[in-house]
Parts: sequence; C-alpha cells; structure tokens
Amino acid sequence: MTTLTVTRTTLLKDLRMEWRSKDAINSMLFFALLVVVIFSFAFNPTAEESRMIAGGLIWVAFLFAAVVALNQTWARELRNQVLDAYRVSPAPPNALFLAKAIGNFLFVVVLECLMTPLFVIFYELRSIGPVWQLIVVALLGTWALVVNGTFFAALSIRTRSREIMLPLILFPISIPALLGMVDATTSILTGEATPDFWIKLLAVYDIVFTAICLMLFETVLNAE
Amino acid sequence: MTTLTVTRTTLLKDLRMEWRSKDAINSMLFFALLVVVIFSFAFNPTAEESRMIAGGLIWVAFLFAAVVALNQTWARELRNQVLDAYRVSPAPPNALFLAKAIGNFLFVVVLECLMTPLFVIFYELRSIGPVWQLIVVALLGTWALVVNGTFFAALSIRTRSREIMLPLILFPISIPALLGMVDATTSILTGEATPDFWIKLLAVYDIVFTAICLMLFETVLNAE
Amino acid sequence: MAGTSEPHPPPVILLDNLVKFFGRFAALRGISASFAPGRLYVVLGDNGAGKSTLLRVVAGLMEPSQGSISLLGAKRIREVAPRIGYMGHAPLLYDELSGMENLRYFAGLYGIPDDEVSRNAMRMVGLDPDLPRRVGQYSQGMRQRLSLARAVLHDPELILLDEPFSNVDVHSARDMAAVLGRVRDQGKTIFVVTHQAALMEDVADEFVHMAAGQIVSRDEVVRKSVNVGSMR
Amino acid sequence: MAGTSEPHPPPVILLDNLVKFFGRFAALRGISASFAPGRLYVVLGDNGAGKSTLLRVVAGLMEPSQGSISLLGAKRIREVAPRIGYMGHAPLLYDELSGMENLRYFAGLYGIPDDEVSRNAMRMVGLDPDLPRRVGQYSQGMRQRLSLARAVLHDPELILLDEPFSNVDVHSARDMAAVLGRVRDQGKTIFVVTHQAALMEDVADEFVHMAAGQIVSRDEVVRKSVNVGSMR
Amino acid sequence: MKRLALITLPLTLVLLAVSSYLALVVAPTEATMGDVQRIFYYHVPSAWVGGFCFFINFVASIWYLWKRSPRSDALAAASAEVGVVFCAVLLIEGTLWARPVWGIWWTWDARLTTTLVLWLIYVSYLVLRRFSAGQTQVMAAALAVFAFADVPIVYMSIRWFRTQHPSPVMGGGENSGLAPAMLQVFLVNLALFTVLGILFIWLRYKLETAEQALESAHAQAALKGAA
Ligand code: HEM
Ligand SMILES: Nc1ncnc2c1ncn2[C@@H]1O[C@H](COP(=O)(O)OP(=O)(O)OP(=O)(O)O)[C@@H](O)[C@H]1O
Ligand SMILES: Nc1ncnc2c1ncn2[C@@H]1O[C@H](COP(=O)(O)OP(=O)(O)OP(=O)(O)O)[C@@H](O)[C@H]1O
Ligand SMILES: [Mg+2]
Ligand SMILES: [Mg+2]
Repeated sequence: MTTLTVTRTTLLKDLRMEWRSKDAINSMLFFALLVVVIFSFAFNPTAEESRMIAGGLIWVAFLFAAVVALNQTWARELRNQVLDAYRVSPAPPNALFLAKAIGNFLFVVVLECLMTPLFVIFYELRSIGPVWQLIVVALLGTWALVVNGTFFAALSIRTRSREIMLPLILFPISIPALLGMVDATTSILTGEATPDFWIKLLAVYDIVFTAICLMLFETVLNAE
Repeated sequence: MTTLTVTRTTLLKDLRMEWRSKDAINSMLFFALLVVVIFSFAFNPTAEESRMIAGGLIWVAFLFAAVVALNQTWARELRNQVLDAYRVSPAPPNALFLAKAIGNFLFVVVLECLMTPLFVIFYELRSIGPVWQLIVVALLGTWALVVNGTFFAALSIRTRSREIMLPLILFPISIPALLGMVDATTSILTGEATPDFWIKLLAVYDIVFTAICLMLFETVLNAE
Repeated sequence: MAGTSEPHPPPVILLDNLVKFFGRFAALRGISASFAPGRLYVVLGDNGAGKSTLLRVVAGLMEPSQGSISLLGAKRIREVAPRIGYMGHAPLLYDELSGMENLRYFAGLYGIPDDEVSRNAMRMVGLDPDLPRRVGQYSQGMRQRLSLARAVLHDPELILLDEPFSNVDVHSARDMAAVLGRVRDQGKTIFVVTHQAALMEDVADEFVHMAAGQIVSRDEVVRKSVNVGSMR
Repeated sequence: MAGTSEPHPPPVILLDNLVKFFGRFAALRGISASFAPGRLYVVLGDNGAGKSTLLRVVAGLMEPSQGSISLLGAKRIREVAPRIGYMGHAPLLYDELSGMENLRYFAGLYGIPDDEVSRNAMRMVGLDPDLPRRVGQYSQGMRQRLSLARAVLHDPELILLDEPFSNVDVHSARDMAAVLGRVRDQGKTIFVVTHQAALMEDVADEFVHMAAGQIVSRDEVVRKSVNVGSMR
Repeated sequence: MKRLALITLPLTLVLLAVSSYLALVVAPTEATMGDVQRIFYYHVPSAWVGGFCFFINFVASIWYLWKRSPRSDALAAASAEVGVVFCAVLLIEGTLWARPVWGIWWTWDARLTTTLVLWLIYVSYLVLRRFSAGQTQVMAAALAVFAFADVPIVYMSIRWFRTQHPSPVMGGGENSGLAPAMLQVFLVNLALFTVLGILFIWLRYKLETAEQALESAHAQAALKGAA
C-alpha cells in the first residue's frame, strides 16, 4: 500500500477503463485532426509566414486539445462520487494525483505524436535545428501542462461550471511554460537561436510545479 | 402557448438563471481574455504579419470560446432531467430550440463585443474596409456557429463522452461558415477585396441550416 | 375484474401487447391492460421489473417497440399531453430557481398565465409559495413535494408518479400520500410506482404487481365505501 | 442509559459538541454522544435533519466546524481509516467496470492483494462474482448490494451506511438488512441512516432519532437475547 | 448471400487484375507527367464512387427519417462507411500523386479542400454512429441531412480559390478530352470501380441487416422465453 503500488493500480484501472471505452482516445484523435485542419483553414499557411508562427500554432493546438482531455480527468471519479470512496480509504492522496498526471501525460503525448505529422504535412515544416531537441522540449512542455492541469482540474471540480474553470486557472499559470515551449520550438525549427535557455526554464518549471502539486494535493483533495 | 410565447418564456428563464449565477458569463469572459493573451504570447504579434492572420486568430478564438458555451446549453436542462418535464408538456419543441439558440447567440455576441477590443489593442488592428461590414459578418457568422452548435449539442447529449462530441460534429460542418467568416474579415481588415461573396455565402448558410435545424429538432428531441 | 355497480366508464389507459426493447433486452414483455378512470393505482415490483419504463412509455417519453397505447381515448400521446402529469425518478426542477419560479415556468409551458394556479399547487403540497429559497437548497422532502406540485399543476386527468417517496422522510411521505388521495377523490386517475406499499395502503384503489416486464397480478383494495362521493 | 450487564466497553465513537456550518446554516448543532461497539444503530430523522452530514463528518469526509470526534480511540480519523467502511447516497462505484473489477480496485486501496476477499464480499451480498456485466448495467438493487460489498470489503470495525435501501425493492432490502444483522453479529458496529425503519426493526439494536441537527432521542430495542453470542 | 459473395468476389478480383493491367501496362504513357499519371485511372473512379456513396447515404437517411425503416438505416450506415473508405483512398492517391508532380504533399486548393472536408464530415458521421448511446439511427440520419446540405456549400465556397488541381479533363472546354486509348482504359476502370463500390455497399448492407435480424431474433427469443 505504498504510494507506488497504489499509483500503479490506479493508473492501470484508468487505462483499462479508457481502453474499454476507447471513446476518449478515438474522439480526441479526431478532435486533434480537426484542430489542425481548422488552424490551417484559418491561417492559410504559405511557406514563409507559417514557419514563423508554426511553433505558436502547434502549441496552442496542443493546449486546446490537452484542456479537453484534462477536463475529463476527474469526471470519471465524480460520476458516482467514487472519489469519496478513495478519500475514506487509507490510500495516499498523492498516489491518486500521480496516477492521473501520468495517465494524462501518456494521453497527451499520444495525441502529439499523431498531430505533429499533420502539422508537418500541412505547413510543410522542416526543422533546421536537431530533432531530438524538439522531443525534449515536447516532453518537458507536455509535463508542464499536464501536471498543472491535473492539479487545477482537481481544484475546479468543487466549483460550479467546472469545464470552464480549468482553463481559467490553468492558462495564466502556464504562460511561462507556454512561452518556453513556443520560443524553444521556434528556435529549433528556424535554427536561428539555441533553445538551451528555454529548455532549462522548462525543466525548472517542471520541477518546481511538480513539487508544489505533490505538496498541496492532499489538502485540495480533502477540502470540503 | 404559441411557439413565440414559449420561446420568450424559456429565453427569459434561461437569462434569469444565467444572470443569477453569472457563472457562465464571468468565466467565459475571463476565458476569452485568456485566449487573446495566450494567442498574443504564442504569435508574438508584429504589425505587418498580424494583420494577415488576425481574421483567422479572432475567429478561431471565438470558435473555441463558443464551443465551451454551447456545451453548457443543455447541461442545465439535463441536470435534474428537467428536459423530460418539457417533453411531456404540450409546448412546441422548436420553441425550446429557438430559445436556446437565441440565448447562445446573445451570449456569444456579448463575448465577441468584449474580446474584439482586446484583439484590437493587442494586435493594433485598424480596419481599412468599412466597419459596418465587419458587424454584419460577425452577426451572420455567429448565428451560423450558434444555430448548428445548439442543434449538435442536443444531438451530443445522447452520446457517451458528451463534451468532446460537440466539436467533433460541429467543426467539419461549420468549415464553410468559418472560411466565410475568416476570409470576409480579412478582406475587410486589409481592404484588399470585397467581402460580398462571403457575406452572401454566410447568409445562404444561415438560412439553409436554420431551416434544417427547425425541421429536425423535434425528431431529435423526442428520440428515446 | 372491476365489478362496479355503475356501467363501465371508458378506460383511461388501454395497453395492447406493449413491448419495449433496450437492445436485445425486453424491459416490457407484452403488456395488455386497461385502467379505469378515477382510481389510484399503486404499481409494485422488484428493481428492473419495468415499472419506470412503463411509465415513461405511457407518458410519451419513449416510443414502444411494439404494441399500442390509447390514452384518454387518443392514439397519439402528444394530442393529450396537456391532460397528463408526470413525475420521474429525478426531480425535474431547476435547482437555480425558487419554487414559484419553477412552477411559473412550467405553467407557462401549459399555457397557464395565472400565478394563482402555481401558488395553489404549492399550497396543496404544503409548501409556502413565498419561500425565496432556491430549489437547490431545498431538502430532499421539500423537493419531492415541489416536484409533485409541478406534475399536477395543470390539473391533469392522468397522473404518473415514479417513486415519489424515495428518500423522503416518513412525515412528508404520509402527507404526500394524503394529497394523492385527495386528488384522486377529485376524479383523477393516478399511477404511483413505489417500493413502500405500506404508505399507500390507506388511499390505494388497486395494487398492480409487475415482474420481469409484465403485469403479474392486480389486487383491488376493498374499502368501506367512504370515499365514493361523500368526500368531494 | 446503556444498562448492560457487562462492564462498559470503550465507545467506538465519541462525539463532543459537534457543530457543522454550511455558510450561516448549522447542519449539526452541537452533538455530544457516545456509541458502544458491536451494535447496529439505525439513524432516523426528517429530511435535512443532518443525518448525512453527521455520517460524512464521522467518516472523515468533512471537517467539523467545531467540536471533536474520537473514533476507535483515535483523534485523527486518517489513522483509523482502514478500520472504517462508508457507503454514501451515491453508489461510489465505477459504472464502466464489472463488479469484481470494482472490488478488486478498492481492495487494492486497502492493500488487500487477495482476490478471494473480493469474491467473498460479493457472495456475502448475494451477487455472483463471475458476472461479467458492467456496473452501469446493473439494476438499482444490485448496485446497492455491490456498494455495500465495497463498504465492508476490508472487514471494517465501524460501518457507516447512508440510505442503503433507497430505491431498492422490498426483497433486496430485506436481504441487505439480514446481511447487516449478520455483520453486526460478528462484532462490528454499524450505523444505518434510513427512512424505512420497519425494514430494520428485526436487526436494529438502537434507534437514534435526529432532528434539526441534533440527536433528540435514542431508543434501545429490547430483544430476547438470542444474538448475544450464540450465533457467532 | 454467401453464394453471391463467392461468385462476385473472384469475378471482381479477376476484373481488377485485368483493369490494372490495362491501366499500368496497356494505356499509353502520358507526355508531361510520365508513368505517375497512371494513378489517374484509379483516382477519378475513387472520387466518383465516394460521391456516389454519400448520395446514397443522404437518400437512405431521408427515407429513414420518413419511414423509420431499419433497412434504410442499414443502407445509410453501409454507404457512409464505403464512401469514407473510397474518399480516404482518393486522398492518399492524391497526396501520392501530388508529391512527384507538384513537389508538395498538400495544398489548400478547392478540390483538395472540399474533398478533405467531405471526408471529415462523414468521419464525424461515423463517430456519432459509434458513440451515440441509444437512438443511434435517428441521430445519424439527422446528421446525414446536415452533412449533405453542407457539401454543395463547401464546394461553392471554395470555388473562389485559385486551383492547382487540374480542371475537368472531359466535357470541359475545347481542348479537353482524353486520348481514345486512355479513354477506353479509363472507362473500363470507372465501370469496375462503380461495380466494386456497389458490391461493397451491398456486402456491408447485408452484414448490417443480418446483424439487425440477429438482434431482433434474440430480442424476440428473450420475449418468448419469459412469456
Ligand atoms: C490529395 C490530393 C487530391 C485530391 C483530394 C483530389 C481529388 C479529386 C477529385 C475529388 C476529383 C473529382 C473527380 C470527378 O470530378 O468526378 C479529382 C479529379 C481529378 N484529379 Fe485529383 N485530387 C488530388 C490530387 C491530384 C493530382 C496531384 C493530380 C494531377 C496532377 C490530379 C488530377 C486529377 C485529374 C486529371 C482529375 C480528373 C478531372 C476531371 O476529369 O474532372 N489530382 N481529383
Ligand atoms: N435506457 C436503458 N437502456 C438499457 N436498459 C435499460 C434502460 N432503461 C432501463 N433499462 C433496463 O430495463 C429494465 C427495466 O428498467 P426500469 O427502470 O423500468 O425498472 P424499474 O422497475 O423502474 O426498476 P427500479 O425499481 O430500480 O426503478 C432494467 O433491467 C434496466 O436495466
Ligand atoms: N454542501 C452543502 N451546502 C449547503 N448546505 C448543505 C450542504 N449539505 C447539506 N446541506 C444542508 O444541511 C442540512 C442537512 O443535510 P443532510 O444532507 O445532512 O440531511 P439528511 O438528514 O441527510 O437529509 P436527507 O434525508 O434528505 O438525506 C440540509 O438542510 C441541507 O440543505
Ligand atoms: Mg424505476
Ligand atoms: Mg441524507
């Protein structure tokens, strides 16, 4: 009954439920495709301009897709108030948080893996900088979004009009991370600057916010 | 007990509930603000480039904000299954549809009125074409989004994973309208082309889809 | 089976071989029955017997898969919608509005402009029409009362109630049962689905037992004929 | 008041001037009480009396605004969490998983790796552990039984049940009440909030009446002492 | 049904082989594009079959809304699925063709955009069919009406774009028309694809109605079992 065991069981349970319905996964994929298409419609990408804003476009698209996913995080736990069952049990609260955050992380990463090729095709992107740097940026950036998102989704489940609350608190807090992701991506794509500073920023951001989330989650979960 | 009377009572009831909680309005506004801010971070607007993509940016922002609002449309009616109370009553189904569509329209228009100045400030927009045309485009475009959105929200309440279904069916169908809005807006802002064709297109789109919605709503409402 | 001394009145509900499938599962398995007006029927049965489904089909909320219904003489339920009252498992009320605001809105749907009607409905179930509290802050018992008021607001001839006493405390439940008895005495036909038969013993005219999607038996309650006409 | 022949066992629950505010409204208004182990308490009271609030506070789901609780000898409820079972208004189950999958997960939360425990819990409430159906497709009665199995899975000493019989048919409710009686006979302390006191008459040890946020009276049930020890 | 499939499937396979032989070997090589142009013999028929399927879907859906006949719903489902497949094939062929000829995978011109939107719309239709809980048929039929109404609007709206995609080869202006040798091969392929499309719809339709029949047989059995 250590944190790790419970994290694992909870994660497996979530994955099983996800896998069983497959709804969420499938529909998210289609949603991601639509976001890419809508963006390309709206911005009518031509070779030169698009390279300049592609970093921003990609991350904004990921952000919207992720928010939709994050909003569903706790929905399942709230449906029959199953969260209460977790809360009365002796299982450590942080295990629940970690399981949810990791689940969301996997989910959003899958999403990104499928959206990126589409962006590449539609915007005819080619990276001038090294691709592995892009991957590092993507992983760090995704964790930044997801860890805060999971936490704030937990905060916002106690509020009325839940869906809307999440972006409201998530977006402002995430702005530094978003800035880091966008600028790092653009630097790598255009090869004009090194993304080192931004990568460091993202790493620090991840560490700080993961720590804060783990410290505060118990309080948030048990507030009633 | 004509359609109009019921439409009015239902609309007033919705407005009163909204006014009382102000949840949706307040949070939507803040959301809209955030979207604008996030966009300006992600796209780092500079005078020349921004003018080119501003039409797209504005409408994508409106679209996402609207989807959040539309998803809430039926939430209130579903909460205690109040919809059943409407369905057993002799009130005409289309009255409910019209009330919801008009309510959403008002809502999104208010939103747009508050977001537009922000865009103007952040992107230093100036319209070269006549401003009244922008207003016509906005009204027609908003109705196009809202009328279909209200209908599809009613469709998607019957599905599993509701929130995600709405954009999935709304976005593809709305692409012509979106295209019309974006291109008309860009033509007016840059003053490079006349938006007449797009305005006509939007008008046709509005008429066709409003008619279809009114024709099919009863069927969808009573399907069980 | 009815055995009344008067000539048979035309039935309020006539069910002919009613079947309702959910996918492969038959929730109603060929129900044929007829129900006379002015009586209070109590529908009993285990969980999943099909009680709610029957009520929803009769209320016109669901299409039957097979068979036909004739309601108050009409074949199309929509035609007689103004003459039917329905109360479901859920309260069918807006949490954000006060009791009167709720009733006023629903009265509007039935084309009743008069506020007094809503006020009377609230009084009938023992609620204060001037209570400003929102329904979200009502206790379960008050909510169920208000829900009953909503169902009978437009003075329907046929009233369908699905577990009106669930989670309601004993006092409130007794009060509500008494209200139902009075409404029946005004000549309305009432169907009450409940798991608490004891509550209805004093006022019921007939117990209808359902099991596995069928009506398995109907027991008429023989009462000293106090309430035939003297109580109006 | 207890008047037992044995020496007083230490109380399972000791409430000292418990107060719970929701905003300005006091849902619990200074409850002081002590409850002995191995007994089945039935908590009765009108809607809004504060029964659910009391149970949630005792289960550690809510902090009391004033006053203190001592549970199984501990001051901090989290320390004794493994020894408490709780069942709420809602089923506290995942609709998308089967009965066994649900129980297995919750067993995991209590550090019980053994599948047999979950299977036994299902059998105890009269469900088939091998039923592949998802809980979403269970009938209301089955769901409440499973919910009860979830609450008692880890063999807790103190069991808190909030309206376990709501919307459950008479047969299932009787079965569940009998299960509760057997669990009590194993020496557990049980609190049942319900509006159907009649169901519990045969197994209850004490009726606790609540009104307006207070315990107004406690009636001990005097029974021919069959179940003191012979039935273990 | 089984017999039909047994006869038609080998037959179509043979025909497919013949037509591929015609398209890939017999037809003359096009002057400017070279052998890549041979995709043409698959490209246009795929497009035509896709459009045809969506039309059937529309008619069947309207019919369903009117008569509530489960068979027309089965036809609607079948034709939408086949249509999405052919449309997807078309998109893939198109991108494969575009890469060597235009040097890019994709461009937002009228033809390509409308095709993509068409595909997206009908994928969303399938998604709805998949995820709706109860009353799938009515929901899907309603969406089908919206979808088909949208197609002409999409098509018109994007007319305005400068197109990179070839304009109609046949029945176009003066200089339009294919070389006779090409035309023959093209017509054979077109006919074959049409047959193939109809066959697929037919098989899917049979499967769907068989499923419906099974479902209702089960239901009736359940009904009898308890009575
Ligand atoms: C993804 C890319 C493409 C898509 C989605 C696409 C789609 C279509 C569609 C929908 C048609 C209409 C068929 C009809 O009118 O019945 C068509 C016809 C045609 N396409 Fe494409 N196409 C693509 C790429 C290409 C390329 C790269 C070429 C060659 C350069 C090409 C050449 C043609 C020709 C010659 C026709 C026949 C025109 C006619 O006779 O009407 N297409 N295509
Ligand atoms: N929408 C639905 N989809 C699938 N099955 C359903 C649906 N509604 C009801 N059922 C099934 O039909 C059967 C009858 O359900 P119904 O709700 O009518 O029972 P009930 O007699 O009202 O039971 P309860 O006392 O629990 O309310 C149950 O087995 C239930 O699982
Ligand atoms: N979260 C909350 N916020 C505000 N008020 C609340 C909240 N929960 C309960 N109340 C109020 O506290 C009072 C007691 O509620 P509680 O749910 O404990 O009653 P109960 O005895 O369980 O009633 P019931 O029999 O209806 O379940 C009620 O008046 C209720 O309106
Ligand atoms: Mg029921
Ligand atoms: Mg309670």
